[in-house]
Amino acid sequence: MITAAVQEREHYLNASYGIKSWLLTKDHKRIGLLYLATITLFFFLGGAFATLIRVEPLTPQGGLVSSETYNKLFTMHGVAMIFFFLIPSIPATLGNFFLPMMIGARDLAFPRINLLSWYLLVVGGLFALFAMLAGGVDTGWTFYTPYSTTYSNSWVIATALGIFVAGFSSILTGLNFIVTIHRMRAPGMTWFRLPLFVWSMYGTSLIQVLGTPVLAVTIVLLFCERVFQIGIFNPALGGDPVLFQHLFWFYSHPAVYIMILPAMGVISELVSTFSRKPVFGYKFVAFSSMAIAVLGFLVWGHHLFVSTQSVYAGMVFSFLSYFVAIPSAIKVFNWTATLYKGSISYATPMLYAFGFIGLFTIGGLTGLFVASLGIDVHVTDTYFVVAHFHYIMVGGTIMAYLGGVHYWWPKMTGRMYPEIWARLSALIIFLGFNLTFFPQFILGYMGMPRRYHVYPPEFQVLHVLSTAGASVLAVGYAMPMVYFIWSLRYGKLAPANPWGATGLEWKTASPPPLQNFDETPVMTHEAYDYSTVIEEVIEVG
Amino acid sequence: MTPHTEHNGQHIDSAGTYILVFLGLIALTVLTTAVAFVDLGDFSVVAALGIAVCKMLLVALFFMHVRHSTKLTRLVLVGALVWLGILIFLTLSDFATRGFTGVPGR
Amino acid sequence: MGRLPLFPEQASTFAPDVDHLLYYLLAVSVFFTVLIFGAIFYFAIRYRRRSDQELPHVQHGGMVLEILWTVIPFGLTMVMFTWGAKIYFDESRPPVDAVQINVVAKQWMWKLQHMEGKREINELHIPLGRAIRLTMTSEDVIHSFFVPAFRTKQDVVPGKYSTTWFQPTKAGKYHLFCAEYCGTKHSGMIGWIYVMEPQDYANWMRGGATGASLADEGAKLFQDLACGNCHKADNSGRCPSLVGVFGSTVKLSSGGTVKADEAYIRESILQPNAKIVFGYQPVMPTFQGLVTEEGVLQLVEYIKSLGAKPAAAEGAH
Amino acid sequence: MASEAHHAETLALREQFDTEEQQKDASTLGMWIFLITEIMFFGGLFLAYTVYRSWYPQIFAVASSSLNVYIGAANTVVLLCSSLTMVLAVRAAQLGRQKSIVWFLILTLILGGVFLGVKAYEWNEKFVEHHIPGPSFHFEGIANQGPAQLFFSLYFAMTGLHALHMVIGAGLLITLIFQARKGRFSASYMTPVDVVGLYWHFVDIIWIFLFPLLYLIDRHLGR
Repeated sequence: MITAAVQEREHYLNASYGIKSWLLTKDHKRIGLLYLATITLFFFLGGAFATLIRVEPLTPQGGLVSSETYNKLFTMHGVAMIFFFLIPSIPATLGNFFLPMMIGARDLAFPRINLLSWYLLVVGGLFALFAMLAGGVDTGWTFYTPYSTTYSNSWVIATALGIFVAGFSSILTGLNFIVTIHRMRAPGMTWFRLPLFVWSMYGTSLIQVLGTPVLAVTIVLLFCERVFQIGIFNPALGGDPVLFQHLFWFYSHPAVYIMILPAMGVISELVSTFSRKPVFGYKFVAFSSMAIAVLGFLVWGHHLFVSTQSVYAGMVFSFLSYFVAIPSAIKVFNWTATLYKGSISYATPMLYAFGFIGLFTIGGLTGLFVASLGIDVHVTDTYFVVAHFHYIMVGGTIMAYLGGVHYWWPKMTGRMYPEIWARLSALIIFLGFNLTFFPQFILGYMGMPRRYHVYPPEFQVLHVLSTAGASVLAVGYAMPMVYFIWSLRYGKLAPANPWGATGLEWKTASPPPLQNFDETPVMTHEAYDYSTVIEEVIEVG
Repeated sequence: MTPHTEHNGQHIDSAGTYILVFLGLIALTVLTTAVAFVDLGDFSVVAALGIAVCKMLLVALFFMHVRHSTKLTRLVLVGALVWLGILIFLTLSDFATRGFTGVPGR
Repeated sequence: MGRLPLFPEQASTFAPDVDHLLYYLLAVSVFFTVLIFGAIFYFAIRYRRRSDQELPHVQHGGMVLEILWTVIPFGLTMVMFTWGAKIYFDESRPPVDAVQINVVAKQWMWKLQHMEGKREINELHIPLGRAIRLTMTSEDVIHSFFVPAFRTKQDVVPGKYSTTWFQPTKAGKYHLFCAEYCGTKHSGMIGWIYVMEPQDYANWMRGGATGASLADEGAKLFQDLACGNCHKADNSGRCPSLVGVFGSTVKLSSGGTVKADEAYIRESILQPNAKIVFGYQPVMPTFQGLVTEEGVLQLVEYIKSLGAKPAAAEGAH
Repeated sequence: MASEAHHAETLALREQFDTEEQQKDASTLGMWIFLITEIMFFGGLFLAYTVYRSWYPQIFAVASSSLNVYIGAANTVVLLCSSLTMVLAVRAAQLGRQKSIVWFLILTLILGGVFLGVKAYEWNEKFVEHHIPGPSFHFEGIANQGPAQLFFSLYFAMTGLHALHMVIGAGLLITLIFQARKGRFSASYMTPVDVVGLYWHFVDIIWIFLFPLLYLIDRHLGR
């Protein structure tokens, strides 16, 4: 735990001690740190599965593990990473910690529900962990019927219950954020003075609230069909497995926007702070978050192009999928335009922001490939799709998550992280990531199907390249874990505003007092007005 | 009994209004049950859903005070119904157009 | 290791179209990737922070730029959409004269059957230059018939038929993969498509034990299951005559009509009450579980063979 | 604005709010957003119902005819009564009439109980007729049992989830009754009663749609 108090001044970390003070806390800041610890555990668990998944294809006949184990590995990698790391990552840690501070509030609207959300994630996580330890689940994170209901004899129900419970954690967090943003903004904090991170949290919460319940009911139906043998999706009784895919993807596509929207919010903050300029086209970036949240619900059918979905529905979904690509393009162009004539610093968070913009561009553009019906028929269910969504989730969300953690680490812990080590790990992650996933685009177009334990020999070279990249990536991810813990004890003491940023969270001490602000701040200037900050930087010198 | 009185900023409807709405709901329930026994062909589904929507509006506007509540609450309610529509009608865009090409599975 | 292949072979009429669409998409992607990466590197170096007190000139935005980078990407994506949709629409309508092959997918093997009766496991021999149409179904979970060299993929869903078609343009031996996760040996459910010159194909076809054609086996099954007791050719039984029914439009008791394709016949065998023919009672028992998927496909071929011939295959007694 | 370091948390006003008006708006907005998640939760079931009814209209009509429509209609009236007493309880809370709050809440609870009792009776009747989906399912008068079992799977899924939400609602009512008896609610602080009222009316609206969709499919066919 955090040992020596940073200064004798009272703040949320030394306000109270002991396990009870953490496990029964109602302080959004402590709950944010609890989430940080929980999802870091699941990140390294998912990462361990990932390394095994990457080592297996070193040889075409795949000698490391049996095919059953391999099927369980990629399933548990998917479940652990998506439901227990990516979806809660930025909203639950950085969102919980900084949303109230950014809008000048003392806490979220419903602190006790916030704590309940964390417990729901932990209980859901324990269900999933139990399933993994007891024997694992081998249906793929998509749980397609009739395999998951009738033919799989692995721990489907335990994992499904875990995801069901964790889903409510996501719903309640979304609910909490929407009410907080609507009802608890400080005086003067109008909608267009909100930081763009808050806009992206609002869009994410909309998706969490509107999408996750449909996954919950889908899991209830899956549970009933598997446990009580009643047939909702059972083809033998006249049910339709494709209906399960519709219900599943109605949530699971907006879920990828739950994962990327918060990352975009973090990047808007980083790009603005480290080029010391307001984000170019503030309103366009803010409204594109809303557009992504809304349009994200109209496009799920592009996961069903070859699943005997009707041709006309395929065309409707393909057409709408191109609509949802436009707001993402607008954001990328606006970030790049923000750099123009800025005062750009190369601090670690900015390196992560550069990495994000580049890799998210590639991820987004390959999204245009799989949205086109002609190409998708060939590349769906191959490594091309695996590469596409890893570019978005790993190249995008995890880069932004690490950038955000580095950016707000001084505010959270009152300590600075070691700059040189941090820049080195950012570079290693960028290189390792590209070496891992770029070859998979080629593999995919060559026709290498995903979720394959053995494969034809002509794909081996690309697989070996990808596994080499994975080992570099693993090193890159291990480094922050080490130096963040190191910084808690030995890191330089952080000033209130180390980066000269303009958010309200930088106007209070590091680490912040229990009630965030000594007195409720009044917002008087535009969202990213750096003229107000420069005097402070000059005084501090 | 004026329709509703001001009471420290809250609109309070009279008990009479609520009873009137309640009787309306009972009447609609009887109506929808009766209509089901009349052969209207495809129109019977539309009638059943139409009556149900009327009952929903009565409960929402009067019993859940949506009449007096903020624009945000109304937006939230309308938004939910729009999303329900997206879920049902976009999925039906697949199920309704299956077999149009005459080729099985397309 | 041989040279490192970057593209799969182009072995079907679809392959060049899909690859041309890919080149277009690649061009657009490389352009924007270079644009964004270049802009980032240039701005990052050109406008690096010289001193801590530096306050850059404030720019809030530019409407013209915003419109430009909304309209242009939208235009490019609409080309992607229409081009892709055209290919998809072509892939969904097999030509009428295509060679018909039935595929039954089972946990972890492909069972393929030619009209002439020849059966193959995980291998498919097809003649060059002819369009090949596959009518597929699964006995257990969802599989997916994927031939990278032909650029075609189609899920095989239990409980219904699904169709894919291709016209090979190059003789050779091409990979067949199962692309939808289907359990333990999902990665073992692979095979080969042999595209042969018409002459070699004819020799191969005569070579093996051909056995009775699919339609004849269907007739035998039609008799074994005593379908003839009700479905009499002269329409005197309690059920509609099946002569010439395939391809016709059937009037239903619910007032609608349906085109009697393979899917309708299969559904009428396994779930007779789903659609009842106008003027008949729902008395037909379900044959779910009494007849295998191959059996249903044979019955469909037999009913197709009835065609216009009035009372050829009585098969009643 | 509250300037003292720690904002004292009074019984009525939670620490993180500045005014009671803000707290009431937040709670009401919170419940409405929760009701959105419930609408989407039941939405998935309504989608499955819509698809399968369009696939098997006649089998659904025959299966639906086995449900007793008069009990269903009576049950709907019972639930509408409980909605009336609930809204009168909320009105009593707004006017600060302590005794009538308690009475109307108890009445609502009783009517909810009656509804669940009638529902249990109907399910038992289905159990006796072997209409519960699963291995023991058998429905007279239809050749293939598959789609009939689909109807009853949806019937039990929808009414089961609705009943579960009724039980949760009953639990909320019981806690409200205890608090109301202790005089916790007044004209200025009645948010919990209002919020539970919203939830109860929502559960009623779900039944308003379930009743015609499950019980009243083509009754004119008169099997």
